[in-house]
Amino acid sequence: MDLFNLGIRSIFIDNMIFAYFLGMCSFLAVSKKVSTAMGLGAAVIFVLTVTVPTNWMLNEYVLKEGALAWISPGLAEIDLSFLQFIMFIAIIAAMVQLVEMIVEKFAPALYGALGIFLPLIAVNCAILGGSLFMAQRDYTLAESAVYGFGSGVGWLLAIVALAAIREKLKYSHVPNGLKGLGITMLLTGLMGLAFMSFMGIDL
Amino acid sequence: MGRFSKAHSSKTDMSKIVKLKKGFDINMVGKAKQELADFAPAQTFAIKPTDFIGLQRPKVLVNEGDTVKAGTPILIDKALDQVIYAAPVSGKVVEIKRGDRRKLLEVKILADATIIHEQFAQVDIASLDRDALAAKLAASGTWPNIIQRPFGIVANPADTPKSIFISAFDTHPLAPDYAFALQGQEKYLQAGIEALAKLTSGKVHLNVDGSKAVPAVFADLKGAQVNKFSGPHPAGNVGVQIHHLDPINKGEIAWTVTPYGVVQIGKFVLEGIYDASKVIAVTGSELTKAAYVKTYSGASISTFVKGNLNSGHVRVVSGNVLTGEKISLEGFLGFYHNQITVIPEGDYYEFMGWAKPTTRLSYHRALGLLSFLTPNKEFVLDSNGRGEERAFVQTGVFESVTPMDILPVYLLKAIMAEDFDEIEELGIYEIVEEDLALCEFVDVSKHPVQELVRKGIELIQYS
Amino acid sequence: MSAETVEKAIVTKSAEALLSKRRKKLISDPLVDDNPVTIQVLGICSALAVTTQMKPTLVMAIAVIFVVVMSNFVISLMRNTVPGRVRIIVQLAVVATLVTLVNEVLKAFAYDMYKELSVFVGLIITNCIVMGRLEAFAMGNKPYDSVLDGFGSALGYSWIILAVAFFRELLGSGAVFGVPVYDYISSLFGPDFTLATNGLMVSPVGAFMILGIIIWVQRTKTGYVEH
Amino acid sequence: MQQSNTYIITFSVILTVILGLLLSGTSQVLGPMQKEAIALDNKKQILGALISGDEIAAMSPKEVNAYYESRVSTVVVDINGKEVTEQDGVAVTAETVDVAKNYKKPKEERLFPVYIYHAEGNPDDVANYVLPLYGAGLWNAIWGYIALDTDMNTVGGITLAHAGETPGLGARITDSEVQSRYVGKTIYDESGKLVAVEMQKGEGIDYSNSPHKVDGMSGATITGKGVNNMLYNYLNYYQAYIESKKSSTAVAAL
Amino acid sequence: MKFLRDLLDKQKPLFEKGGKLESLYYAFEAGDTFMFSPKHTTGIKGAQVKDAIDLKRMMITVVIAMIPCLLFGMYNTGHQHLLATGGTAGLWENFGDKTWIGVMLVLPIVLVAYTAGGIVEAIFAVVRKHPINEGFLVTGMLIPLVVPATTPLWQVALATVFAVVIAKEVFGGTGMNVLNVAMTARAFLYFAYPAQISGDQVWTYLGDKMPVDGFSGATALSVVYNAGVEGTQTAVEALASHNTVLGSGLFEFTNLFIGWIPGSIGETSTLMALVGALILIATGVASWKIIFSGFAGAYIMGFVMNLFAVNEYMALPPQYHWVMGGLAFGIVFMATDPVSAAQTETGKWIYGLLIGFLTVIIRVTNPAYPEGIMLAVLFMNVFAPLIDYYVVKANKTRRLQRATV
Repeated sequence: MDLFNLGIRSIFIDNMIFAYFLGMCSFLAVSKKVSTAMGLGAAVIFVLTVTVPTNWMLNEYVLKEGALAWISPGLAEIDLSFLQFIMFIAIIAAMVQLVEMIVEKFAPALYGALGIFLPLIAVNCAILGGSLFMAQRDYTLAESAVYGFGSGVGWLLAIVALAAIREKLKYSHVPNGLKGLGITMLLTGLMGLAFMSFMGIDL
Repeated sequence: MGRFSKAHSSKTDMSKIVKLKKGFDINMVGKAKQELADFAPAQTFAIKPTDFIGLQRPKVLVNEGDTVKAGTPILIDKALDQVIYAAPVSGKVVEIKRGDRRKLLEVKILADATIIHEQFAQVDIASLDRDALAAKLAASGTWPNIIQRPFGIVANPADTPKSIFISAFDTHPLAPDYAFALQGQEKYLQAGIEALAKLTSGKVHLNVDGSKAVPAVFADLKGAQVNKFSGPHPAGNVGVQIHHLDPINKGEIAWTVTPYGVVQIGKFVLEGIYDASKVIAVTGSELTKAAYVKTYSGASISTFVKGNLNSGHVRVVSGNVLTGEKISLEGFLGFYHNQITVIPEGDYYEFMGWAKPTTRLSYHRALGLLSFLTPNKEFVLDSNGRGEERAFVQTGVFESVTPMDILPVYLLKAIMAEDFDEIEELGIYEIVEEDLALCEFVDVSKHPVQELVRKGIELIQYS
Repeated sequence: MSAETVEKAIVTKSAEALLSKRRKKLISDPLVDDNPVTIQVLGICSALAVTTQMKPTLVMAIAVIFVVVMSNFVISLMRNTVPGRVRIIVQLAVVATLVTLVNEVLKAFAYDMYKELSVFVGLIITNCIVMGRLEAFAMGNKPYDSVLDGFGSALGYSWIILAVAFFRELLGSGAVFGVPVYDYISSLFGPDFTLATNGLMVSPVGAFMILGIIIWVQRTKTGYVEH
Repeated sequence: MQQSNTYIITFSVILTVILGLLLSGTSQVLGPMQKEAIALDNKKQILGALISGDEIAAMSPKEVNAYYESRVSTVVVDINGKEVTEQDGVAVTAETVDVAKNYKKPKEERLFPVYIYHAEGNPDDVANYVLPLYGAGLWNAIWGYIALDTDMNTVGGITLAHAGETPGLGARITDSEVQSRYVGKTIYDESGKLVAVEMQKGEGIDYSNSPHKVDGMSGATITGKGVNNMLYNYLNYYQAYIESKKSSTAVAAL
Repeated sequence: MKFLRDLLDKQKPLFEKGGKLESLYYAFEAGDTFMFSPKHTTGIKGAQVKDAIDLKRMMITVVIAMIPCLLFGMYNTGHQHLLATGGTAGLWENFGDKTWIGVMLVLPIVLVAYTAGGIVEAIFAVVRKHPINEGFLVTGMLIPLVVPATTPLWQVALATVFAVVIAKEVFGGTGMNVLNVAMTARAFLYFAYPAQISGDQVWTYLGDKMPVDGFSGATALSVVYNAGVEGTQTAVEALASHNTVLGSGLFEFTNLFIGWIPGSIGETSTLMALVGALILIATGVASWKIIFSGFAGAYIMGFVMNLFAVNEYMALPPQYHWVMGGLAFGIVFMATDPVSAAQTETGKWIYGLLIGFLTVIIRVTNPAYPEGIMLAVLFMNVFAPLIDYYVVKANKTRRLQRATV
């Protein structure tokens, strides 16, 4: 139940976009069509689900204070947490590369759909943010997997809904100064307002 | 919307029975009595290039003062020059009227007292191959009766359509009753159908009103698949019928002809003449006498209307009130129109007109709209715009008057945004203006729906 | 990231003034006309999360300025030796190192701020402005110009988030830099009067709204229209 | 030539070494300062239950440390009130106990730090016992410290903090005015049963005559409940310790 | 009438192109078309006759459908006031007083909402040169009905301005917006000034009078929620035994249904909302599919909750969800807003159903928001375009598949 709760929480309440503003750059840039938004969203789910647990292991067995104790008790004093940022981002970059290669090799159709998005993802704040939050909140391995997946789903929901709205907005009459980024910002705010309904839900 | 709207179609290959539920009959005062009126015959006739949608580069082949016979070529489209547009009557070319930038508007002919026809050889359908038959028809003056779907433009004789569709009834407001207007034309209809059957690789569909017995004139026709359609307007629209019989997909071509056109083609086949005579309905609430009259395509309507009015301030419409065109009292009947409708002009203010209870006709039942209480009443409708144009607000209404698996509002919005892919995917190939004419009528936000449809068609056609 | 093409390397004359007109433009352009946040749509990720109050926002802004300027400088120095294939990784490594430095310093000397900014300092790594400037400018220009360019962009970013923070703190908490402005104003109108703070401004929604409105105003003024 | 694999590898190695050295160097230099900063932060929070926030804010880090050193002594107990000095072979001090992390464990395994506030330089002249609190508010975690007078019954002060309560509603638990409502309340009823102090529903009612009730926060009933639960739970966890102190003070009084 | 028409005609040139007040044309136009339906006629081609309806009439229909709620709300405001302060016991006692109190409290809110929103509308119409939107007729009435009678007027004004600008005008006006404008206004108040729109103190107007002893202003929703948390009695018992000082049965089913309970001005009465629904459905202005599926969704989810029934709230008989809080009002008037709802027919079923589901889920599981309908509607507004997207896509796919067969 706790894991389930965490999943719900990461999708709706701690939504990457609406609560933490993470992954906004691609959220804004790739939300013009539902189909492409879907592609990027799927890629984000995928990468988050892979990288958060990976980084959890890295953090747990290498970086944390005393994490190296499993090699030899003499290393228990070592605290490598200052390497957290650089290692996390390295893992993410490597994972994205790996995922790209694997997908290209084994699922060319998927690669055709996701391929262009994968490089974008390495610098998507939501990915790094997922790992950093995981570390800060002391999740367990299972929790971090659920959290990674959940926040990916939340991100996908947000971008797909926005894309559908933006497709609808083609027929609207937005003031010049607001076209593009401005109206999307306000829209995101309004969507955030709607997402606030889930704050506090506890099953 | 359910799959293929609410239509139930029986699956026999021979003929189909389709019952439509969606739609709306506009019940108006001024139905034509089933009799031929003795109006003075029309004197002048006009060919209006603007009647032929898709006519791109018209070229006039005659000069003012020339004498012509019925069937003499008057103009051609330089983009499709094997099709000729012929004089409906014999007489003298009195005026070639041009508008801005020398745009050709009308070629007027003062008719002889007795009409002389250009005599062509009779057509032996059996001995001709398809292309030869098409070429003969194209040169006869009857060809423009054949309309190509998609786009609703004059067909190209070089194409072979997958099917040809004939709607044998008209559900538009005050539309002529074909059973009366075409009586006695059976053999021409039969010949026309035979000719058309030769032109298509598929079938000729003859779609009759399923709510009544098949009129004598259509009852014994052979060579066509007879399908029955019933339901409110637009059940008689050939576009709706195509949608339920054999819908048009991207890259496919179908043709449509009205029974009037079939008769003309049949006459050409049997007698070798272009006979543009037809029985039209003269209708509308503002006429003292609403009846049928025999005349020719492009007739000046003044002799039918002047002296026949019971009020002064009227709008004369060539065609019906949903898809027709406003013309003046001296105007001419459109090539494809088989009726004229005279209604009151609606250029008046009305105090609190948006809130006052009214018995005016409305498809809706919003507050103060009382017409739903008297569903069988015949209404007098005028040409008032009934409010200002607004953004789309109401939803679901267009769908409820469009018996097709099409989402009109989405299609129209796509056209407004000029989104080509969307326009195509949402089914622009299946419709022409008349298919969404009811949407324009019922629209709360008063959009120029038919204009938009044409814009969308042109976007795709010329892209 | 917006599709930004690599700007051409600018050939500088040896005798160019330390702050020539061109160099001044490097700094001033990103402030308004070519603002990275409101015009180029970059760097919004970390721009908003910390803007409930001005103090952390200011720290964040300084951190971003530091990271952008230093990374531009370092990458520009290395621009001719960086192997093209691992370019991005190298940039990321440099940026991550700089961000870690900032983080460690904060943790040591301003622990309150460190707690307040939590993971958002780390997220400067993926702030599109940083990578954007490296790719677009530092890889092709001399160190001094790169520093100016980075400074300009970071400044453009800073004033936007400070403006957002100003409104959010003022309207949401009734204060500016922690100084309770609302209380003071309320006291001017007698004891029964209190200016109510707007809770929406403290929530993320407020940030989107304020930024949206700032963009509206700014673009209406500059006449920039996005297609 | 730049693109040759050897070059790339050499380049990467050199870069990694440089950056690594830089980072570990910084970490070496700053590490102790960071530890100090964390400890200082902790101390400030504990003191928050005893003296006003403004006062603490006015103190320099050195002064805080000095004040804390001279006025606060600590002890760590378990659920039975027994003092704990080491766990799993690691020495335990109150400062190293992470209340939030302990919150995740079953209560039998938790460690409970106690901060004893005493007269300057005299650990035996106790003024207050400060106990940490941790629990869930409406949205997220809430925590704080409660100071008990030596009678182990009267609340000497409370400090509360939250991670994300609704601003203007639940977030008001950090208001010094709200916190001051607790001062002087008692946690045991006449029969000696632990009842803690309960924040009531609704606001604006005078509870000065009810020793276990404080006025609520309008519109923040659930945060209030969270505080109540947190308070009751933690006082309950410490009950063994409290009882022991109570009896000892009683003995001392005799 | 003739005089008025002449007057308008005389002024018209001033506002038309080249006139002195050209910039105010749309303000003039709004007044002109409000007084008189314009005389323009149909075009040369296309439909020569038009349906008698226009957007103004459609909107005014919605406004009229809300009138029962408004009138009931006014009386109920006064009724609750007297009830709470011990001024009355019977329903129809002190009829005049109650009406007067209600009118004096509610009317200013209505006026402020219309004025504030109207000014914004006019400014945008003039600056952006588009006609003034009739949609505001509805929004201006909806906003007062979804706030408590004790809401400060400045908050009503601010929320209206916020909603009209940010939720509507920036998109280009009525017909272009994404979220329901009135719901946005309420959500704004809810999150910006929670103290005035949540808690137990705001639903009943007390004025400067003291409430009777033992009075609690709690709404049915919070009573049931507490019953769920405490678990000492069933939710229905808790409702029945609540606030007996005001006479027993305040929260009994019939009373909840009719609406003699504390709550937002127009939301308390399920009965009046149903009367409105009847008007809207009969006139075809609102989609019966949304209304039906909305209520059905709430019932189904309430029933599902019954099956799990971990606490007393979950065990609440589902029909109670219909009569508590603003569910009925929200489904009838907010969810059916054609612009922000799903616009395809299939989409409407899904949309309504999900609103019902979400409302009950939020009510039962979310302690922060006793009332779920507002957020459910907003949330589904956000996802309505996505639902439509897939319905439209299915339509396109049918067409594409047909082509290949």
